[in-house]
Amino acid sequence: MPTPDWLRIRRSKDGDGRDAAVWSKCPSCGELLYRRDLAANGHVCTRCGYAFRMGAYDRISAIVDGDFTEIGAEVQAGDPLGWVDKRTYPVKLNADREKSGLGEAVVCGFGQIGGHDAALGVMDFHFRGGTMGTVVGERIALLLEAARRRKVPCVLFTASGGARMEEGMLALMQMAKTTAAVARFMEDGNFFVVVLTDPTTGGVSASFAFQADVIVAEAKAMIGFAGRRVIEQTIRQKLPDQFQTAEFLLEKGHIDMVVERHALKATLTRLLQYAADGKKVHA
Amino acid sequence: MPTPDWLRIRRSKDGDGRDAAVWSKCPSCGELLYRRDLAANGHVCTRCGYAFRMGAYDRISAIVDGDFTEIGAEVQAGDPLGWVDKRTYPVKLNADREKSGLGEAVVCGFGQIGGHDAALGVMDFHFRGGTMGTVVGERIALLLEAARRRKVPCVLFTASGGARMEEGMLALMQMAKTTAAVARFMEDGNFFVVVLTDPTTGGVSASFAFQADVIVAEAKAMIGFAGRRVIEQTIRQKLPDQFQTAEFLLEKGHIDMVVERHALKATLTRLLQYAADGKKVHA
Amino acid sequence: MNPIVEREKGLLEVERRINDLRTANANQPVDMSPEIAALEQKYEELQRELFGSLTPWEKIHMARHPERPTALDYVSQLERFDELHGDRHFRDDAAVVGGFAMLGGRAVMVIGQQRGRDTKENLKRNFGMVTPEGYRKVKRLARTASRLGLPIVTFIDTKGADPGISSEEHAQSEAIAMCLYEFVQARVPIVATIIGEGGSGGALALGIADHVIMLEHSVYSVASAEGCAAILWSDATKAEEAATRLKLTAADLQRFGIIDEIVPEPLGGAHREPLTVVARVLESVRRAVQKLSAMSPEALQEERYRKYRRIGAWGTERRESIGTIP
Amino acid sequence: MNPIVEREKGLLEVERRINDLRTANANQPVDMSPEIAALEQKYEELQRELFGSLTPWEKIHMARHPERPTALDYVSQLERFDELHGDRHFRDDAAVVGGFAMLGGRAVMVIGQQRGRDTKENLKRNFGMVTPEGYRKVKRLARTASRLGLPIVTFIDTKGADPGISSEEHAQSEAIAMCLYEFVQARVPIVATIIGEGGSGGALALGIADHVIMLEHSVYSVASAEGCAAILWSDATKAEEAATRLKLTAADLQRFGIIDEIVPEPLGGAHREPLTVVARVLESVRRAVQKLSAMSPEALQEERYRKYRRIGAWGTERRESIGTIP
Ligand SMILES: [Zn+2]
Ligand SMILES: [Zn+2]
Repeated sequence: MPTPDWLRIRRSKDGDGRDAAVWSKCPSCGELLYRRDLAANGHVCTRCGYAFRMGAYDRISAIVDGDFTEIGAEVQAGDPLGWVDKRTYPVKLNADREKSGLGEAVVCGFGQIGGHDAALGVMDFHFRGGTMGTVVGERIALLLEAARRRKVPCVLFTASGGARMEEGMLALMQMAKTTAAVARFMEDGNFFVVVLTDPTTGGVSASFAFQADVIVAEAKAMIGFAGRRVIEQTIRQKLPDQFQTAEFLLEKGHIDMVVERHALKATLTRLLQYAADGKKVHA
Repeated sequence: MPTPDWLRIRRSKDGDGRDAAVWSKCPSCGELLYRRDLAANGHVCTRCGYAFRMGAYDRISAIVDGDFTEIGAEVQAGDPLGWVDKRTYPVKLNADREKSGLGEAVVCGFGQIGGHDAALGVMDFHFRGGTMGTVVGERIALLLEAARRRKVPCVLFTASGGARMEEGMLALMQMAKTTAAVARFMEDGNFFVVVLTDPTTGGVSASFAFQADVIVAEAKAMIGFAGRRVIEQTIRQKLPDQFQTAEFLLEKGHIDMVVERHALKATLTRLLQYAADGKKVHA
Repeated sequence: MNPIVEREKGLLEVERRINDLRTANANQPVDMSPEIAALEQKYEELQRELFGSLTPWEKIHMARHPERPTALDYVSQLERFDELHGDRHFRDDAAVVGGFAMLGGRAVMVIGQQRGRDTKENLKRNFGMVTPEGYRKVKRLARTASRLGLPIVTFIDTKGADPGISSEEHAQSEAIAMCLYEFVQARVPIVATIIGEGGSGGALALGIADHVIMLEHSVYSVASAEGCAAILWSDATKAEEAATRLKLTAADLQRFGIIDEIVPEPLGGAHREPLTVVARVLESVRRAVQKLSAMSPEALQEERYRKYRRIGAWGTERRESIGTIP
Repeated sequence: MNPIVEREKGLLEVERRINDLRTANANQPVDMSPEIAALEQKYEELQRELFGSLTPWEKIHMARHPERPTALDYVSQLERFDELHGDRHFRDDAAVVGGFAMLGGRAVMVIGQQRGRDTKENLKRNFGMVTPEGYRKVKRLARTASRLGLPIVTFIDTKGADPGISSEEHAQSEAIAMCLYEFVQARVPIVATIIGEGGSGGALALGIADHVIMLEHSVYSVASAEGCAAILWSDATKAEEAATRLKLTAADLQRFGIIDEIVPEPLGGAHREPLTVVARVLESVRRAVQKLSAMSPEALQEERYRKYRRIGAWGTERRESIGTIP
């Protein structure tokens, strides 16, 4: 399948950043993997099956059928707190923009998934650890509002270290904003699916990530409210490896299903099909 | 306070039944108590504080301000299964009518509680162990429907061994019927309070008893889904005394509050006051 | 010991003999066809004799037959199934299986009680006895279906709700009560099928429906026969008598207006021709869903209200005995 | 060690000396009034010097002061309170206190986070750190209030949601997320007051409101200063720096439009005159409830949506830095 235009444009932005190194080392088995092979395999290690944290545009490309119309890209972070530590917040943002080729930690837009029109938002851990600040909140709210107007389902991929410190309480308030948008969207009878990917914690897990009709988790993803280190410090002991994994959450009844990366698109397609049928009954 | 007319009439019916014995023995401490003293003390042992299982009309008299207009008394049990064991079902019913002075295991009607108009239903363990058959289900549904039309709150006192075997599946279906009536009543924004009294189990606990806005339990009442004996047989060991008591359920978060018998009317009055205020805001 | 399983042993013996004869017949010149035909006739007679008319007590054991098709046997014949797990709070109860499915080309939410088909699975699935977490999963899936406009299809097969300590501690009463509440309020068609044993409130939690189907030899009862005998007579050995009195067969319940449709089983029970039975049930469910889908959410709610409001209502129907005592 | 508590020790020493002098003055002929007056003046000066202007880091410790009024200190001054318990499933979390109450002659639903006032109570109340069961109680009470038309009044005072193993196992994320959902949807006025420490999502779960009040020296933050320093710089000793950067004071948050009203505290903090402070807060809450009660449920929902939709919205307000770096 030829790379679609929208993606080619995006990919070229990545050029001087991540794509400079053509080899990636698998964090799980240590294998050196040729980038192109890795991408062709859905960013899953060809040796051990480890699923690499995936870039937002790579994910979108793997999920949508063809075109993807991004919305909210014009929404860019300000510096409401005038944050400075070793670097100023704007300098940090610029560095992450360079490195990731992303404008912010979430990419939102519309496309088709298995033939179904859908709103799609994908968070990216490579930008400020996927933290939610005003831009992430605003883009997700814009997406849900647009999806509500268009009466199409919404799929959100989460990956987040929580709320973004450098925007202080304005970041925390994005939990309220996204929740408000989710509630309006769902109360109208629209279908909302979340795919939790590695890692999803804090302000994102405790807001829209756990409000969906169906909560899917990518296999082996770490998902929780409190970070592993925080809990270990509190209880003063090591946690079992299995704790806070997708598989653990499935057993504990928190999520609907655990899906391997290569099966995600087919799963989402089926879920959207069910919901589309439901709409017909109600209409 | 002079005995109101409605109650005098009912009480006289009790005459040849329970009132024949003027002394009652406390099941907890063994004290012989003069019936009149016991009644004057809210049917609570004057020696050890044990709360006797209370007759429906006694309870109503303790809760309503003055008049009580019974509804649904004309609804009387048939014998849909043609039940016979040692006795036929109609014979059993007649015996319980004699003994308890009640037409069935619940008494429903309207009165005032602390100045608030309310629908009130009171189950009575003395009639077929408070089991729910078609009459109990029908009377409670009639009460909730009437309360919904009148837009008044509803208070139900439960005391039940579960569904009534002698009416088979027709009895079980009363769980569905009462739930349907509760849902209609509540979805209109009306206030529903349940007071769980000793004992409340099975088909009653698993339907309207646990659907209320506020669930009060009388102190020390036994409340559960499965009977104590069934559980003990299943797990082959004795259960702790505290298990399935009102106090246990409070700790486990199942109920809103545990209230001593003498404080029930004041508590209900306050609850009705809050709800009456809420109605004003909405109106 | 299950009397139906015992009874099958004799029948299986005849079956084996017929098969032996057939094999022999194919390998030797002497024609044994008349003997085979005679044996086959005997087999038919025996089968009719053993299973032609089952008492309520026998039906209970038919409903509990270890080889009787379970909820997953029905679900596996749906065109598509995506299982959804968990109560979102605490646990995923394997005694409840539920998720999106396709039936007759349309999406539905299917929810079933699942007992095990062997000892190991029975442990995993708690013999189909659902805990509060399971009922909360049921409630959650029903609410999702109601939001999305997907008809709800349930398969009921349980001795009753789990009666353990932790189920009491996790508010079994509330879990069932709120399941019932969700079902009476659902804005979508609900079709329930009793495929095995429908035991008391634990079964009814999946049983409030616009169309209720029972397999011919399934039972649906206010309490287990054993439990009823224990409660009324403190004597569980009188279970067979209780089974008769309780009017728990499909025919009885149809007369009471509690169920709407009976799906026939082959002689000897559903497990003798499982695929046929599953297909029959699914076809009945499909028809019911299709018919009900023409109704608006408000009409469905109203009709459902009236239906349950009517059961055991006084003055609206004859009050005399409907059942007959053998 | 709490620097505010330390600082108070010197002040209490002067207070004791003044009292000693007063006692002595009453019992002897020599008039010590001038000395007393001088000491009193010194006391005033000292107090102003110590507490006249507090840094964010100092405010954090004022908010955590062991004698600072807790949620129950406010609730106890309501005209009436009937506590409601439990999540209806699993547990009653004592870190949340909630129930019906009367405020200014009208019924409300009050919900507060309750830390302990001594070690024993802190154990019972888990230092005010709420578990999933607690948040589910909050959600349940909010829903009941919304059904019944009762305004919701919350008091926020928590370091953050409980970070323990069992809270993770019981789906802390989902519990907070569904609390937020309930609050944005509530059809009644919501008035929230941050009375002590408002720590991250665990505080916000009670914080979505039509009118948000903060006590002057309370703090409300995306993360604890210690947590922020650990996250950003892997160095918890930089907490004081984080406290400054995070803009967590009432004045900062009012400028951001995140809170609507600041209730002043006496010099030295709310615990110096607890009854006055409690009365002031309750009066502010009462006024807000009264004003909001004029709005229809739909208008409340709409206004609440717009309010939260606006925070950090791009293009609808100036984007330059609002805070200033000292
Ligand atoms: Zn690898
Ligand atoms: Zn006594």
